[in-house]
Amino acid sequence: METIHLTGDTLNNFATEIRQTTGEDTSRCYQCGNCTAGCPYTEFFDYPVSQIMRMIQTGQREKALNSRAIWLCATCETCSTRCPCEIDVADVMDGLRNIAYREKRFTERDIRTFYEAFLTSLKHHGRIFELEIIARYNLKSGHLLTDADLGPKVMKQLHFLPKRIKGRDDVARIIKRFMEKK
Amino acid sequence: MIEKEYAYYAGCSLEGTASSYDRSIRVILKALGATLRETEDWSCCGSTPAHAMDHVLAGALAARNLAIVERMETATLTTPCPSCLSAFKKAHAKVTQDKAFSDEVNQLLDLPYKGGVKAKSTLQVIYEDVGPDAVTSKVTTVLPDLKAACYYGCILSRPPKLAAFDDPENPVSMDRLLAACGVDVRDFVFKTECCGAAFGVPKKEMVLRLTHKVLTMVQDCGANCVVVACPLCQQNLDLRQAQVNRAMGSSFSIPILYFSQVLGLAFGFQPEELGLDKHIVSADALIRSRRPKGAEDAAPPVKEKARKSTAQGTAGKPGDAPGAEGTASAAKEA
Amino acid sequence: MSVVEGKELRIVGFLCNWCSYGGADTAGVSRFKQPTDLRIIRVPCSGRVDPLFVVKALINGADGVLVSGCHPRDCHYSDGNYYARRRLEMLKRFLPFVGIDARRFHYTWVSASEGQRWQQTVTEFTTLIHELGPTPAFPQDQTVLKEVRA
Amino acid sequence: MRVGVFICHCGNNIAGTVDVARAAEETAKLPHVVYSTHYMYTCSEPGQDEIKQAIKRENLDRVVVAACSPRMHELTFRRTVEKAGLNRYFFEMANIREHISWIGENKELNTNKAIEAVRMAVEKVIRDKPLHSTAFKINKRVLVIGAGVAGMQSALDCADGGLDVVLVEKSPAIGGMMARLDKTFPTIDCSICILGPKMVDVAQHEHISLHAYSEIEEIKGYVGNYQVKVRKKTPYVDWTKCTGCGECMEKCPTKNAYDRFNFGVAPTRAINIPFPQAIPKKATIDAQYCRQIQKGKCGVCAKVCRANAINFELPDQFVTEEVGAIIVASGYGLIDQELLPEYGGGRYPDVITGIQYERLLNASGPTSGHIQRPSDGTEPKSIVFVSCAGSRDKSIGIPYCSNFCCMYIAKQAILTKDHIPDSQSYVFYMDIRATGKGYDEFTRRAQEDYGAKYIRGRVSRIYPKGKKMIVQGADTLLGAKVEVEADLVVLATAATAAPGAAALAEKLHISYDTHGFYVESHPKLRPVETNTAGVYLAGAAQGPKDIPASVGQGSAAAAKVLALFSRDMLESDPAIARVNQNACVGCLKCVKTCPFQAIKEQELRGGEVVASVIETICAGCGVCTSTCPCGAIQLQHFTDNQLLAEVNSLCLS
Repeated sequence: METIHLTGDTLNNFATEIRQTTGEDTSRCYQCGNCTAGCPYTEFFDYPVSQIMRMIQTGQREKALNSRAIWLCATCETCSTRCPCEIDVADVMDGLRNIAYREKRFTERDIRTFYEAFLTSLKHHGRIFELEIIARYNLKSGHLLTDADLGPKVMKQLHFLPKRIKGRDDVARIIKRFMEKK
Repeated sequence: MIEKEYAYYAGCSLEGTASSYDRSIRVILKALGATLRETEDWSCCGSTPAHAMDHVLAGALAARNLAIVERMETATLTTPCPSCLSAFKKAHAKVTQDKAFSDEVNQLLDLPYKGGVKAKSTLQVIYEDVGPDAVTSKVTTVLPDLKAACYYGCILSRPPKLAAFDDPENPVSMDRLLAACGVDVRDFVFKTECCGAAFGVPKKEMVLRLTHKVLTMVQDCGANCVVVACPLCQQNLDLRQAQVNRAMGSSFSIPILYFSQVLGLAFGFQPEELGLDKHIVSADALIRSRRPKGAEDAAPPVKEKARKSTAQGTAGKPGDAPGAEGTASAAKEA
Repeated sequence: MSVVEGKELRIVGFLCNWCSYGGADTAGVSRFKQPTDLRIIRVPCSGRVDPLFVVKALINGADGVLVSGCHPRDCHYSDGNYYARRRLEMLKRFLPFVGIDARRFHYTWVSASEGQRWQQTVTEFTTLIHELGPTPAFPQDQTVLKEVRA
Repeated sequence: MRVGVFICHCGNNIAGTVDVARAAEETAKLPHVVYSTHYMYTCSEPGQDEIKQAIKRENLDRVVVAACSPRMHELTFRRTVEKAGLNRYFFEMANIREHISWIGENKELNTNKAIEAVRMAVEKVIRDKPLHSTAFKINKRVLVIGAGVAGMQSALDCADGGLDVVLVEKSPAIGGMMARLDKTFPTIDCSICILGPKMVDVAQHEHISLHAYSEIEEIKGYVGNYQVKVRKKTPYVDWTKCTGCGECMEKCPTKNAYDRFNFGVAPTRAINIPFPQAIPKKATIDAQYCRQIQKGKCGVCAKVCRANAINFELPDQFVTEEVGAIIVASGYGLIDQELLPEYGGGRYPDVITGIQYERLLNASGPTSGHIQRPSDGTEPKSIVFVSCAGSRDKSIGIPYCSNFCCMYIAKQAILTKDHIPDSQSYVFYMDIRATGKGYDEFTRRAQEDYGAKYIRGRVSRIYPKGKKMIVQGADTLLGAKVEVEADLVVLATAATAAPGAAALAEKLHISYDTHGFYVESHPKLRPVETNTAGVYLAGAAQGPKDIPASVGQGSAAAAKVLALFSRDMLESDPAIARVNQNACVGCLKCVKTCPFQAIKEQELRGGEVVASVIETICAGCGVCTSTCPCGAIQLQHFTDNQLLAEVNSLCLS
């Protein structure tokens, strides 16, 4: 295992960055592990939430942003609800995702593909069109048969034609402005 | 009874896989005397993918809708979908508390959001504005075979400061509304445990395992159906139940109903008026025994009637199915 | 000598010995940083604060006056702070009549253990006074004021 | 007038952010100041000598010290100037440490502020008048509030020292929390075996008069002379007749009364004697549950009582006690499980609190010392202890550590193994706080000799599954989520201030912190004193503490009272109100506003009515001075002239 060097000017930079992104003060975390204990996703994570918080406290930026855990978090708010230190842990995880997104670090390719299919659908129609998302996702991810086993009854519930709203241009503009700003 | 007007935001899911939620909500709110005004030309709230990407973008996508509602001059926005609700509440909180955030969001919008909209889940509207007593007064039909586990999902009452509704660990609003309809509500301990949320498509194996846990606990508490208030929960539990069984070697056959559908049945509406025919795991067997309120247990003709009308319903002729009046007249005959 | 021009304004604080003066001590012991504008006058009880002291301070050049005592019901002298509250509330309503912006006067309750609350109180009040700026000069010919000033 | 100014560096505490040399230089120019200097540690012996010498050398008649808070050293320097021949009130302190050097970062601004602080002090000191104390007699009786282990220790120490003690306990029996414990850490002594003899001593001591089932109604007076009104709550039983036979308890048909002594872990009767060793061993009726009192029919206890002691009409009674000092040992409380919804919030019978478990372990408890699950009475094999259940939890407003839980959990884990050898205990902890003598070794024994499995992490959730309770926690050392299937879960619920602590503090005029714990005079150097003269603290009322610390404080408070009472006379504080009878117009507004009824009307020889201050009663608040329309009544040392001079020194320059 590598030795982590804790000396240096950058020790606190990551915590500051997270504070700026989310408004959350991670120095309040005393590492009780409550978030890890309550998280329904811990079993799927590469690092439990409390260790992600620890990485922020000790400036382990690379490790945290390249973790799979930040993508597998579903923002179910269990951690934020029960944190004895009143840290909005789910918001911290979201902040990490935001940074990872900006820096194009995607350790969970399928989730990224799904999110992008979602946002594409949103951009095109102003609303979400479930069948299109699945179709796009299947094509992009290469998992062509995802949910094909759900059967005809489910498929029947999905609209085959997307609903387009008048304001879809508004929505597209929102996304366009956002992209230009970045 | 309330005479109240709400701006209504159905949300994308309720136009697709969760259309039955939309239908049943509209039916019961009308019965309870609430007026829903459509949020004109609403767009997607942004949901999980948007806030994963960027908080400002997510805020803008949600705030576009809030700005529309603001112009409708209806104080309260209601949406049945907890995910949309959460997006609205987060956007509203940040816009009203953080000036810099508000500026950034409004720079992306054509129509700025000033922060004047209060968002409530439709469950909260029915629980708080209508109340269990008013619900009881509308009940015409009892559902003797239903043993319900109320499953609230993860974000309806959490985090408590944002949700500002019900108890974050042991929410009771749905339990009480169902109890007000005379339904046998079980003590279910996984009320707020996460089902896997939006990961159904990209991380199916994860969702199947979480869903399996939830369904196991449902079975443990002696319930024979799950009552939900979230389209995503319904989707993961109902749509994917067969996948769960295949992947985990289980053999669940547990109908997943929206609370609005149960209320609708209790108010005397027919299953297909409430979209119950859309569900994958059929609830027919559980609701077959429903009968008019006040009728004796051993009143066979009513039971016969009820059974018949259900049979008609499932036969796929919604037009022929007797409506609320049908049940009511059955009650008179009895 | 007076305040350091451009950096500070003149803020006078009357603090009761048992609670708020102790709270300010606690804030100091805890090294809770605060703006330096405030000058503290120790009184045994907030009930000792004569509204005239406040008016005199404001007329004679203070830009803000802060009075702080024990929390209601927790007064070292039983109910001295109730007398204070009644008088100071009246004072707050009276100030506009002598041409003083009532926001320049604030009274509050801070206990000896509430160092953080004291820090917050001082910081917020100082910020407010800086937003209001220096007290405008009073016209010299007002006889009422002359009497008060004397 | 010749004023000397002494500016203290306090090492670097002041000199670090205040230019003390410049301050001395500037203040030397102030009117009346003839000497100004700065010194490393003014409070040190050479520092005080420097003041004394300067007074003589420079012929000073007033002294200002600019240093720390007067709450810290005002008395020190008053004595110094007195030793040099000045009246002790010819002295003022400027607080340039707590209020300046420690809170401001800019040295220029701090220095300027320090100079102004000195200028204010100079303006005040030149208006100081010489004041002289008068002596008054002390009533050498002491009131002890609370008969837990701390209060009993105080009472016994005072009584052994020859003082008359009035001991007031709000529950029907003395002993407090300690009487409920089974064993004590780190020795595993039987709690009641070591406490019982003390309880008997208290009951039998010739110098202690006990008011059990009583509360403080009202307190008047001041150090040396307090009048305390005690409410003796009605037990609906004439205790002078009750023999404590327990017949009534056996026959009482109400079997579901809440058992306050056992913290509700099992029900009790509406009339009961809390525990076998109870002192006084008298029956009390819980009116809330009594059928006779609530519904007017029953009266079974009255029928079976051979002593004829039951009296449903017995009212509360009041007695007034006169004492000279008060020791407050009113103990602590515990949070309700309702605050912990993620642990079930009290809905699950097999999730209990540490004190409830203590009663299950106790041979005189409801299960006679057999550990049984409350739900079904079976013997648990897998027991989970959850530390910090509510403690160190900002989200419920309890950021502090409850002090003794780590230790009692270790003890309970050890006792569990003794009771049920084939059991397995699990302890979820965040940190093990075992700093007392022999404490850490004790927690090691729990793990090494008794096999308790310590898991470093907090528990997120507890829920039932079948007959088991699932405890969902984390092992942060493993970096993993862990689950334990438990038969019984014991929560170390957070210690809080005792119910009613704030109301009692208000009667005593002592301060309490945000959490309701009483505030000591100085956190290090005056730990059992309060800011109210004659009122002392002992035990967990001041903050959660364990038995040895409570006993230590009980004795310390007693020592303080014995020292106070070692004199026959006390000196009064002369900084009280004084009436200028020539200026008084006799409106007597001051009589109405005085919180202490310390002002009376007096008729002068000419027939004029004026106000007059009763010196022994006046507490020196100054409310009268602010009330007086003609400035006739002045609080000495804080006169209108002095305070206005301070204001003017700030504003008119």
